[in-house]
Amino acid sequence: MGFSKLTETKVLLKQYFKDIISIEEGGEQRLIIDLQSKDITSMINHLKDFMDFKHLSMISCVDWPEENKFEIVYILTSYSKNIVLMLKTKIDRKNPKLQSIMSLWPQAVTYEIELNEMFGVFFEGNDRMGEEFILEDWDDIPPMRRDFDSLEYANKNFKFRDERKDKKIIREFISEHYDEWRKK
Amino acid sequence: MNVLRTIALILSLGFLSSILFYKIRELRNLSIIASLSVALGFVIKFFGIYTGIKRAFSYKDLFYFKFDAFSNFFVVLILGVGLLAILASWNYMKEKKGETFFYVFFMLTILGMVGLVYSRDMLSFFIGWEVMTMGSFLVILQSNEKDRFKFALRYFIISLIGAYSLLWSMFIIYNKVHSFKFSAFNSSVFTKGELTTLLITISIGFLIKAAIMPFHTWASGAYSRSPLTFTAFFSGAMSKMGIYGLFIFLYGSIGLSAIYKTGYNEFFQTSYFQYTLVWLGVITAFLGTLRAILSEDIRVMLAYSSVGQLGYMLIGIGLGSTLGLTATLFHVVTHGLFKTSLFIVVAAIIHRTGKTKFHELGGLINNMPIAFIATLISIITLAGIPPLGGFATKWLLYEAMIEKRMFFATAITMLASIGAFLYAYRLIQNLFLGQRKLEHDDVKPAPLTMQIAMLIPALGMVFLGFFPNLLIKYTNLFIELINIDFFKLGVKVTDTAFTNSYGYWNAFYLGSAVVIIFIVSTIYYNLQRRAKIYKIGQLDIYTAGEYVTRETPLNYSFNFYGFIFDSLKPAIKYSVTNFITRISKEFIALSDFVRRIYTGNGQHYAIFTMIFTIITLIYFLS
Amino acid sequence: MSTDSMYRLLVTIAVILGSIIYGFFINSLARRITARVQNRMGPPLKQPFIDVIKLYSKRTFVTHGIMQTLGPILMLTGIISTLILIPYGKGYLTLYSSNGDLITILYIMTFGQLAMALAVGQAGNPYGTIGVARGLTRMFGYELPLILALISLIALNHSADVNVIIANQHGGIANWNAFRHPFVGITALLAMLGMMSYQPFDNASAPAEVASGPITEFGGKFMAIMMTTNAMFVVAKLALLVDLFFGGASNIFILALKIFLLYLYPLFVGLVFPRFAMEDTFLFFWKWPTLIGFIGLAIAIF
Amino acid sequence: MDDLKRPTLDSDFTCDMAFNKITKWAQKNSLWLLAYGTGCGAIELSPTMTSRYDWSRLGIRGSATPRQADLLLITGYLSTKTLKRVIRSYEQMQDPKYVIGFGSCTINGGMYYDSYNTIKQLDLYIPVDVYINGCMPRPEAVLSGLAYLKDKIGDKKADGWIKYKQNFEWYRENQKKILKSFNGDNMPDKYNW
Repeated sequence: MGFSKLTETKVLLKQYFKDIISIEEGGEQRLIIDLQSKDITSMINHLKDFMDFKHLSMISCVDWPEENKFEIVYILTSYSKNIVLMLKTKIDRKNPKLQSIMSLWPQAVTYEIELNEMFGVFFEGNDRMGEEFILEDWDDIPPMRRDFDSLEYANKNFKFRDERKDKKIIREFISEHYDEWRKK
Repeated sequence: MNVLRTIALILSLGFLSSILFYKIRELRNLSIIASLSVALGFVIKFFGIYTGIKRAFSYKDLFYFKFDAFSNFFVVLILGVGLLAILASWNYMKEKKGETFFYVFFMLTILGMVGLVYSRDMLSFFIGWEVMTMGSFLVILQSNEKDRFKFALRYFIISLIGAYSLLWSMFIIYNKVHSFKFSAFNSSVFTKGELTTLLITISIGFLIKAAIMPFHTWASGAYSRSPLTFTAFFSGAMSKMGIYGLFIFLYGSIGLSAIYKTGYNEFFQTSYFQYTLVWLGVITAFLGTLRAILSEDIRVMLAYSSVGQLGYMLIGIGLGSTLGLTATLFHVVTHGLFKTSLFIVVAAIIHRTGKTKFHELGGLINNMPIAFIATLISIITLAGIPPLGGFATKWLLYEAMIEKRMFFATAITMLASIGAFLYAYRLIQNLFLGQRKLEHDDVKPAPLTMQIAMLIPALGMVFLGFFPNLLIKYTNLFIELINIDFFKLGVKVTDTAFTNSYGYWNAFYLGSAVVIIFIVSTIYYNLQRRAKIYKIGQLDIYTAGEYVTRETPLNYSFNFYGFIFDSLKPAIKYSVTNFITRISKEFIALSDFVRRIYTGNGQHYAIFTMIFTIITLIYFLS
Repeated sequence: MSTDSMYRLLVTIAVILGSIIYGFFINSLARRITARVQNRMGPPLKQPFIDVIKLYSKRTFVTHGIMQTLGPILMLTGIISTLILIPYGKGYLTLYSSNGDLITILYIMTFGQLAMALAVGQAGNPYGTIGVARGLTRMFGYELPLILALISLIALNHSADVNVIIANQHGGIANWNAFRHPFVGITALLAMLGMMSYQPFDNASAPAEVASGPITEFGGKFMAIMMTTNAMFVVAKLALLVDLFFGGASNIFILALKIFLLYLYPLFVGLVFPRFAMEDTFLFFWKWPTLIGFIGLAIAIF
Repeated sequence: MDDLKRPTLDSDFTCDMAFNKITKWAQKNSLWLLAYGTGCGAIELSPTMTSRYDWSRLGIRGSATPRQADLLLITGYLSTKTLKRVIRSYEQMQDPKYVIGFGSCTINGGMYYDSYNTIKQLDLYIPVDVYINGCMPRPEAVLSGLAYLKDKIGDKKADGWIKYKQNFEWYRENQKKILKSFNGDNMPDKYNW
């Protein structure tokens, strides 16, 4: 018995990409790789063409306002190796720009315009960038950023129904009387 | 001066003026229209007169013309449709390339056709026939289509084959009978084989002109690439010349008894030759309809529709009974009316928008209301829906076929007419209804002359729907005239009702009932007082809540009957056109191979000459 | 106006009204039967009447143009014209069937459908147009076996007169065309499945697939008239089939019973089979029903 | 939060509501509802219409297009994007028409009270005749809501459609506050209110 496929992939990737920040196992059949943003396109290219990661599961984003960074996460899957790969890279929060991988997977377009809408990350080379996807007529900062206050926005834009005239808080009223109702 | 000479003179004057004033539009058109309408008036005035030597014209026993009601029937059609087509061309051809010579050749075609219809001998018939073919070929070349040469040439070559076939049979007849006159034909001097050959060659000549399958390959190209107002005439009047020729040769000259001599089937009470004609007609009607359903180009669809409709007429000819021939003559009129109207409508649309495909058009009802009404009436007639004129043809034809016990053929013909409903709907839906294209917002209505030209046939169709008996009265007259009286069975026309041994139908009562019911329904419909009807815009349609704009394409018009296409895909790839295209390709390849003999080297030619000489010597010496 | 034509007119009006009521009645009965098959209660029997009254009492009617407004009227005209050409019994109940034979009836039936198609076209909804294209394709499919069956009948009876065909079936169930000529009967019954546009072949209106097909843009009064005409059309088609294949009827009650029993057949077929795809629908009719129809016609001729 | 002035009816509303007995009865007993699942509540409709609860016995039926529908069900939360489509569908329905707000989300935002794209009060944007509360309401609750609506129609109190017609500007103003694209002139053709 030689190395497991997971270890093998890990070693191969380490050999190929010297600039990898970290590579670790994130559970069963799962690798988490940290990269610099400049490497991300060539890494994905290599993974798809030579290492059989044919499936793009999703592209996601995490906001780190403390570090002033966005963390973009690409999740790739290889069916032959049975490995899920998470590629993470951090980009500047002030000027979030990244290369689009639309040429590799056409379905990446949807993820990218969604990230653009929800976080304001700009993907270069995506020809549908800036299109309205879920939010129509949005005029505030992208809503998934952590400095966006949803409640405040809702208070500003939506009118809430007035509270009950008898000022009764229904939830407390129910919990007070719950047991006595059950006995009935 | 007799009537024929006068008509000839009037039409020749029109032709001459089209040459003389070929640069001056108003003068030329007015003189042509004047000459055509005077000739038409003249024919109508003397319509009923068909006896008396004064009306005939002959020259040294070679050329013989006769002015009778049967010819007049077709001449009225030719001159009427020609007049409408020229009226429509006034605006349609205006400032188009080829406008000047268009009228010259058009008049030449009309002249040839009138000549052949009045002729009662084969020689003048053939001359008229060739003048017609030549004229129409030259007219096709006046259009603005890029690929007109290819299709015009195809039309010309196939017509030539038909003409030779016709000429050959005429000379065979002359050889035996020693006269070109139709009435001089005597079947007793022919053997059975000779008669069969004669019938086949004659019908090939005419079937090619009528574009019956499998001789239809020229039709879609020639119809769609001509200037479209001429196509109205081409399809509305000229294609009927094949039917006229069959009529006059088979029943006017050769005679039914001679046809029966070539082989008679007791069960179907008809000859094998006529039986074949009926089935050719049925196949043409069905396949022509199918091709029309599947076409994406308006002109091609109408061309295939014409092919299919000519099939119905051939069925009537093939049946050879009074009822069948009546059906054919009736369909000659109705098809002349609705096809003229439809082609002029399409000409107007193409003139105004420049688009020829279904999916490039739509929603023109508000721009061209008159064209819409004309199309609506035409397609109701085309589909044969009562109470308009088209149903009379269908009824007569089916009863005629059932009377002859051709039930399978009847079933397929009926299916073909249901198919006509399919493409007819597409004509009105994809051109006039639905969403209007953005660039067609300010399309102007059809030019006035075209509106007149498309409305007159529409009125005719409505009239025929309520009073088909008036036309039947005349057609019965002609059929008696050309000596077909062997059939006692036939349609009995009392005031407005049609009765034969199988069925009955009362056009006027039915039409009136429909009108009365319509009026009553309208009154009932508008009884509700409180309700208000709001007229809303084209964009306010159910789109599952989505907001659409004018740019959103919302017309379902491309590949409209894709289901049928998908279902019949394996069968559709076999077509006569493909077969002929393949043969022509093979022929080109063969010629290319033969061409290699001419290498350009003198010594090779010397060897060929020597080999040829030696073979000839051996042949003659041995 | 003579008393005779007066009576005929009155009977005609009664038949037209009766066909509306009876059409609605069997429609709601069918809905109830469907519900029982699915272990439900189903709507009350008066439900179609309530629906129509409600649709008439709507306050707004929207239209996209003249053809959409005229379409339902023309449709009503076409259906009534069809209705009056079909005999429903003897005497005055033959209505005006002496003004047209089977071929006339077959053609005038399409009048209403053309009117509907035009109205849908003017409404400009692509779903509606797709529905019409599907409906016409299905019609092109089922007409072949239907025509074969009808032509066989004409060949067998030497007449295209519906009254004569009814008269020839006189004398017991065994003389009914459907049983005396089984191939013809089977063809007609298979073609009828397409004609009734019930479940396996309901791809024209195709609920939830192309919105509601041709009627997508019609509401209020337009929809009410369409429901009414549909009810009348169902009765007309079934009465014609009963006349041609099931021995006609001596009185109106037997006719009603026969119509209802015949209506159950496409209903139960529809409950068993799911919807066909459009290509399958088209090819279905051109395969087996057509083959059986050709056999039936061959037997009829030779 | 400024105090809202709810729309009221003008005096001529009786003219619009003047149905006679038969039509009123018909409207009550024949409700075709627009099958447009706007939120999670749409899942509750399946049991309501199938054999267990079978709403067809009450004369209720689904209809595919708004042209034929009488009743619009807002099944649960309504995001601003969906609201735009709902308004269009509502305006395409023919008078008289009714709306049922379904679940607590349509009443006060429910569990989405702090969401940036879920509306908090449905009746600001389209008139609601009946609210059914619960998260989600069971089929029994739905049926009781429908029965309540029927009674309301019978008592000539289901007047939301007249309110919408008469206070159209007020509703449009509210809609424009959250649907910015309603402000421009890129609204499609006029509707049939």
